[in-house]
Amino acid sequence: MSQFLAHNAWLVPFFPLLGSFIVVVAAKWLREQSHLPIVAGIALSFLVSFSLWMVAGPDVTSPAIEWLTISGFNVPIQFRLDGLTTMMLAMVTFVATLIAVFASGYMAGDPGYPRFFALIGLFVFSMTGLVLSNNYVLTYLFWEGVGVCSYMLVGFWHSKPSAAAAAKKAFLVNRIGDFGFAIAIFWLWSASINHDVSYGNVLSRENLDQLGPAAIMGISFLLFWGATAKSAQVPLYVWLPDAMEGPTPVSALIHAATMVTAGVYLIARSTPLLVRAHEVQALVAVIGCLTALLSATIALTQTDLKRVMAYSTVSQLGFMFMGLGAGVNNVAQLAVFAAMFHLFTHAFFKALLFLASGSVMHAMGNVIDMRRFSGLRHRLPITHLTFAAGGLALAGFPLTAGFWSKDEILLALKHAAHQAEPGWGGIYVAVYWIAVLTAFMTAFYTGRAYFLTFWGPEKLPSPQDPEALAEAVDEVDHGSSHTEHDHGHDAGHGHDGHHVGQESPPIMTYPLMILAVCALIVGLIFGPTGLFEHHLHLTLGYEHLGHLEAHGADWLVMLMGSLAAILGLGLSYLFYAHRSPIPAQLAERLRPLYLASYNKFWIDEIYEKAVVGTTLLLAEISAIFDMVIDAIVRGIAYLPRWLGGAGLAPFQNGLVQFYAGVTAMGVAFLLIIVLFWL
Amino acid sequence: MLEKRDLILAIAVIVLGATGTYLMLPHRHGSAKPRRVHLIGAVLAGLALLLFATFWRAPASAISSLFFYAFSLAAVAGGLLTITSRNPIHSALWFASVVLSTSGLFLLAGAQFLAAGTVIVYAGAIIVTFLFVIMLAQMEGRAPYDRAARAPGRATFSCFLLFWALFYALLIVRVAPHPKGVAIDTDNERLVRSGEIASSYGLKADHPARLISELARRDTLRMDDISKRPKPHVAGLGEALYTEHLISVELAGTLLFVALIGALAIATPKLPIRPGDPRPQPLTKL
Amino acid sequence: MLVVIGILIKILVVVGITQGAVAYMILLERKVAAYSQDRIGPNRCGSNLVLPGGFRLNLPFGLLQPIADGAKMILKEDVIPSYVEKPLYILAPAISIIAAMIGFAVIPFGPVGTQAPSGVNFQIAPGVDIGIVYVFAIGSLAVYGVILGGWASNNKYSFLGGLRSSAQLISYEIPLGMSILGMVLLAGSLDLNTIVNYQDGHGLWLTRWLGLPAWGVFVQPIGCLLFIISAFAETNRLPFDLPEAEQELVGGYHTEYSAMKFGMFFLGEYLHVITVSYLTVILFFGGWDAPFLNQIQSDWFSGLLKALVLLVKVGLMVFFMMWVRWTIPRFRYDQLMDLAWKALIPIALVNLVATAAIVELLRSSH
Amino acid sequence: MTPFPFELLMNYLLVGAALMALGMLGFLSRRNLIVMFLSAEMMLQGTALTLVGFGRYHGNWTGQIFTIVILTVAACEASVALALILILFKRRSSLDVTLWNELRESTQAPFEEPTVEEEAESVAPALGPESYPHLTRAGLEPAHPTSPWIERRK
Repeated sequence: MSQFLAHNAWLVPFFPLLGSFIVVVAAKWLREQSHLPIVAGIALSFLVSFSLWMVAGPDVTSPAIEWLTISGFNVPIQFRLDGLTTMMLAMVTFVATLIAVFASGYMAGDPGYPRFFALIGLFVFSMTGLVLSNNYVLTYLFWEGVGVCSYMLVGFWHSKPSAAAAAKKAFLVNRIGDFGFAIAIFWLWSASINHDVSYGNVLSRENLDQLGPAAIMGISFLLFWGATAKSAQVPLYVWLPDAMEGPTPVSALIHAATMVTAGVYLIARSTPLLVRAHEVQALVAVIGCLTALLSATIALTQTDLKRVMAYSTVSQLGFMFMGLGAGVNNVAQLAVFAAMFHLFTHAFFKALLFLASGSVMHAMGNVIDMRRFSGLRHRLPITHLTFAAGGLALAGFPLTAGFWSKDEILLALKHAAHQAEPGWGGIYVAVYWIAVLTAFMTAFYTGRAYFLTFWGPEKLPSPQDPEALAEAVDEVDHGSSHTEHDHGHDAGHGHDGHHVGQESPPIMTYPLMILAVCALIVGLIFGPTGLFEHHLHLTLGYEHLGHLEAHGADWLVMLMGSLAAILGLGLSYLFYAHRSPIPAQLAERLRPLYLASYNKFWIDEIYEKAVVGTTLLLAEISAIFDMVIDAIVRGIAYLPRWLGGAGLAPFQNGLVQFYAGVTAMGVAFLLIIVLFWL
Repeated sequence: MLEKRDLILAIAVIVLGATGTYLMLPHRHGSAKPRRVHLIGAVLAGLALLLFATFWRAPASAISSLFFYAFSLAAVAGGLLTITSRNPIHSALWFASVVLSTSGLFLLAGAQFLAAGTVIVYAGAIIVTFLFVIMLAQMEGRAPYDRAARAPGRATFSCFLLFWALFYALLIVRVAPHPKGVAIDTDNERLVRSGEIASSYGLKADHPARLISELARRDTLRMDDISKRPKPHVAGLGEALYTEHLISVELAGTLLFVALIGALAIATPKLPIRPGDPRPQPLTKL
Repeated sequence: MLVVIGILIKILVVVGITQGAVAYMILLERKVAAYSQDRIGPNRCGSNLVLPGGFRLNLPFGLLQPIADGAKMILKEDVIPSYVEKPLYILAPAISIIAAMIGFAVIPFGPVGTQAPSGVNFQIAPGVDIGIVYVFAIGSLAVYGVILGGWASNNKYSFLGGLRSSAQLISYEIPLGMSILGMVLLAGSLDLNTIVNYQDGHGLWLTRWLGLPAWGVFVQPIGCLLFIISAFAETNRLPFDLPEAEQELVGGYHTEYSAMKFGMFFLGEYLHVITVSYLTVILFFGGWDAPFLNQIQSDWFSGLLKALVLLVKVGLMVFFMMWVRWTIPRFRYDQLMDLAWKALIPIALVNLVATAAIVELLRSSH
Repeated sequence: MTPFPFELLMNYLLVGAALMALGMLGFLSRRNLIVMFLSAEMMLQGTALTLVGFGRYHGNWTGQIFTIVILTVAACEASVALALILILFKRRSSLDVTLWNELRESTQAPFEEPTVEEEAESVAPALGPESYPHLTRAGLEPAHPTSPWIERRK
C-alpha cells in the first residue's frame, strides 16, 4: 500500500497541471466554468497528499526517472515523501483548494477568468513539485516555476501599470535570491560526495562530515540568501507588499501557502546542514528578528487593510526565521519544529485573513482603505466573525492556532539563549525580547485593523471621502490611473451590479468559515498533542538533530506570549473600538517616528536611489563604451558591403545561364588546376 | 604521361570541335549565317568527331564494335545537332536520337533493363516536350530567341575548356591491368561480420532464421554470384535495388510523388480575374 | 557466324510471314466488315482466273485481293506536297513500320524453353531477361511515327490527329504497363517465356480448385480486361481510333500520305495488331498451352503443334479485334481520357496491390 | 560475363564527357527554355553513361542503380520544369529565358537584349506554282491563290 502510494506521488503535481492544461486547451468552451478543472484538480491533489501523510517516512522516495544525465552529473526526477514534504503538501493543497473555491466567486466576471485559473493550477503544480522534489536541482527548477507563476499572477491585470511594475519588482527581487541559490547548488555539486545533489546524499552524515567548515558556512549562507528573497526577509522583502497588486486570492495564495513558504521550506529542509554553521544560524535569527520588528512597525500605521496583512506576513515570516535560527546544539529539533509549526498554522489564519479582506473589498466595491469604511460588523456578519477568528489566531490569543506556534518559537529562542556557544547567547536573549515585543505589536495592529474595519460607526465608502478626493486629485496631477489603493480592475472586474455593503455570496463565505474553524483549533489539535512533532520527526536527517531530553510546557514563556497578545488586543480595543483620540495625539507627539512608519521607512525610495540609480549610471557608462565598439563593428561590417556592392554586384545579373556558365568555368579551372599543378 | 601524337590529336579535336560548334550555333544577334558557314562548321565538327572516334578502342567482337561506333557517333552527333538546331522541334528529335543511342550503349554495357527504361521514360518525356514546343512556340513561327544565341563564343569557350579538362584527365589515366576485371575482397569483412552474427546465435543449419541471415549476407551488389556466373539481369538488379538501396527506392518514389503534386499545383490553370472581381492582395509586405 | 545467319534467316521468315499475314488480314477485315453489315465483301479477285497454261482457277472469297491491293500501293504515284517538312515527312512512316516490326524480336512464336524441341528456337532474340519491358519500350517509340507524320504534313487535320494520338498513346501506356504487372508478379519474371511456362503450371489455389488452367485470364481476369482495353487504344483501333477518325479528321495523321508511305502506316498498324494479339495470347491465354497437349513428349511434332495452337489463338484474337471494330461505336475524346485516367489506372493500381498482397501471402504461407 | 576491360570503360567515359560538355554548351548558349531543358537532360545522359560504364567495369549494380535514380530525378525534373515553363509562357507569351532576370541584384540594370534582326533568317524561298503537288495530266490545273500555303509557317 505504502509502496503504491509512494509510486503515485507524481499525481500530486499532476492533477493541478492537468487542470490548467484542460483550462488552457478548452478555455473557449469553459469560459465561466474554468474554475471547475482547477478546483477539482487541486482537491484531488489534496486527497492524494492527505493519503501520503500516512506513508511518510524519512527515506520514502518514489522511483527515479532519468532526466538530466551529463557525465558525472545525474539529476533524476524523483520525489521524497518524508514528514516535512507531506506536511507541506497537505497544507498547501488544502489551503489552495479553499482559495480556489473562494476565487471562483471572487473573480466571477473577469475577462481573464480562464487565464487566472490556469495560472493558479500552474502555481500549485510548481509549489507541490518544489516540495516533493528530492534534489536541489529539481527544487530549483520548481522554485523558478513558482517565481514565474507569481510574476504572472501578480501582474494579472497587466494593463494596470502599478500591477505590471509590482510583478516586475517581484520577479527581479526574486532573481537576486535565485542567484544565491544557484551558486549554492554549484557549490554543493562540487563539494558533495559523488557530485550528487540529491537530499539523501547531501544531508547524509558522511557528506556533512566531509564538508569543510568554509563550505558549510558558505553554502548555508547562500541558501539563506536564496530564502530571503523568496520568503521576503530583510533586505529583499520589498516585493511582497507590492504584490498586493494581484487579485486578492493570489495574495492569499502567495502569503499563505505557495510562494513565501518556499524559502522557509528550503531552510528547514537544509537544517542538518545549517545547524553546523552557528554564525549563519545567528544571522538567520537576527535577520528574522529585524524583519519581524521592521514590518510590524510599518504595519502599525498602514491604512490599507491588505497592506497591513502583507506586512504582518513579513513579520510572521520573520518569526519563522527566528525559529529556524534558534536551532543551536540541542535546541535544533525543537527550533525547526517550532518554525514549521508556525508556518503550518500561519497558512490557515493568513489565508483566512486575506480572504476575509478580499471579502471586505468585494463588499466595499474594491475600496480597501480602512479610513473609508467602518462598523461593518452588522452588514458583513460572516466576514466579521471569520476575520475575528483569524485575527485572534494571528495575535496569538491563548488557545488559538497562532498562540501555540508562537509559543514554541519563543520557547526555542529561550532555550537557544541558554544553549548557544559562549558569547552568542546574548544575541538570542535580545532576539527573544524583541520577539515578545513584536508579538505585542502584532496583536496591536491586528486589533487595529479589525476594530477600524468592523467597529465604530457604520460608514460605507463614498466618492466624497477626503481620501477618495485626494486620490482623484492625485490622478489628475500625475495624469495616470496609477493609484496605490486601487486594487480592483475597474473594467469588468465583475463587481458592477453588486451593491456596495452586502455580504459576499456563499461560495466565498464557506471557505472562510472552514478556514476560521481551522484557525481556531488546528493549533490545539496538532500542537499540545504532539501530533505535529511526531509527524515531522519522520523527516530526512532530523533524527540526528540535537534534541532536549525533556521539555514540558514552559509556563513562563506561555504567560509572556499570552500577555503580549492580550495587552496588544486590549490596547487596540481602547484606541480604536470607540474611536478614541489617543492615536492621533500619539502620532502628533511622535511625528517623525509615525512618518517613518507610515512611509515604510522610505526603504523603497532608498533602494530606488541607491541600487537602481547606481545600476542605471553603470548602464550609461557602458552605453558610451558601447558606442565606440559599435562604431568599430559597423565599420568592419560596412567594408565587405561596400566591396560587394562595387565588385561583386555586377555578377548578380539574374541570368541563370550566366550563373551556369560561371559554374562550368569554375569546374573546368578546378580540374585543370588539379591536373597540372597538383 | 601522354604520347605526343595523342596530345596533338586531342588538341585538334578540341579546336576543331569548338570552331565547328561555334559556327553552327545561332548568331549572337540572330543574323542569319550563310549556308556556307553552316556547312563549314558541320565539316569541322564532323572532322573533330572522327578524330575523337580515334580515341575509342573497338570492342572485341566485330558486331559489338560496329554497334558501339554507330551508337557513339550517333550520340555525339545528335547532341551537337540538338544544341545547334534553330527549330526546337528538331532539337527534340535530335535529342531523341541521343537517347536512343545512349540506350544502345547501355545495352552494350549489359544494362538491358536500363536501356528499355530510358527509352520508355524519355520517349514519353520528349513527346510531351514536343507537344509543348508545338503548342507554345511554333504558333508564331521561329521566334527571335530561337534564332539568337546567348554569348555563343564565351559559352563555347568555357564548355570546350571543361571538355578539354575532362578529356585530358581521362587520357592521362593509366591503370594497372585488372587481374580479374573487378575489385573484390573489400567487402569480405562484411561477410565475416554477418556470418558471426549468424553463428553467434548458434542456430542449426536448417533453421529458418539461419537461412534468412545467410540470404542477407549474400553480396547483392555484385553482378556475378559466388561461383562467378552472371546473375539474371532483372532479378539481380531488383535484388540490389531492394536490399542495398531500399532507402533510395523509397526516396525516389517520394520524390516522384512530390514532383507529381508540385507539377499539378504549378500548372493548374488559375481562374482569370474579371473586372469587378476583388483583386487578390499582392504578398509584397512579407 | 552460324548463329548470326540463323538469326537473319529467322528475321526474314518472320518478316515475310507477318507481311503476308498483314495482307490477308486486310482481306479478313474487309470480309468481317462486309458480313457485319450484311454484305458480301471482296469476292472477285481470284475468281475466273486464267493461268498461263490455260488452266482456269476459281478461288473463293476474293483470295487474291491482297495482291491487287499491294500492287496498287506500290505502283501508285508517290506525292510529296511541297509544304511539308520533307525529311520528317519521309521518316514518319518508316519509324512507324520499324517500331512495329522490331517488337517481334522477343516474341516467342512457338514453344521455347523446357517445352521446346531441342535445337529449335521459335524466337528471334532468345533469353532476353527484360522481354516485356522491351516490347513496351518499342511500343512507346511507335508514337513518333504518328506525331511526326501529323506534324510534318503541315495540315491541320493531320496535326490534330497527331496531337490526339500522342496524348492517347501516352495515357494508355500506363494502364497497359500496369495491367501486366500482376502476371509478372505471379510468374516472377519479365521474360515472356517464363510467363508462358508459368501458365502451364498449376497457378493459384482457386484455379486449381475450379479445375482451370493457370492462364492469365483466369488468375488475372481484371488485368486481362485492362490489357485488352488498353491494347485497343495502343493500336488505334476502334473504339479508340480517334487519331484517324475519318469523319472528324478526314484521315488523321495520314491525310497527306499516299502510295507506299500510306501503305507503311497501314502495315505498321496491322503489324501492331499482330504484336498485341501475340502478347495477349502469351500473357493471358496460355500461349501454346492447350488441353491434353502437355502430355505429348517434346519433339518436332509437338513443337510444331504447339506453334500451330499459338497461331490459332492469335488468329482468334485478331478476329476478335475486327469484330469489336464493327460492333462498338467510337468514344468521344474526353471520354477516352477519362477512361484512361479515372478508371483504368486506378483499377490497375488496385489490381496490382491486391496481387502483390496475395503473392506475398501465398509465399509466406509456404 | 564477357570481360569489360579498361579500354571499353574509357570509351564510355569519353562519350559521356562529350555529351556532358555539349549539354552544358546548349544550356549556356540557347535561349529557348525548352531547348535548355533538353540540354540539361543531355548532361544527365552523359552522366548516366559514365555511371553505367563504371558499374559494368567494377562488376556491380551500383552504376545502374544510380542511373535509375537519375531517371527518377529526370522524370521529376521534366514534370516540374515543363509545368514551370507552361506558367512562365502564360505570363510573358515567350519562352525566352533572358526575360526572367528579376532575381538580379537590385542595383543592376536589367539585361539588355541584343537587337535581333527581324527576318534575319531567310526562309527557303517560296516556289510559286511548284508549291502545289505535281498533278498528272488527267486533271485541270486550278488557279493559284495569291498567298501560298507556305506563308503559314512564318
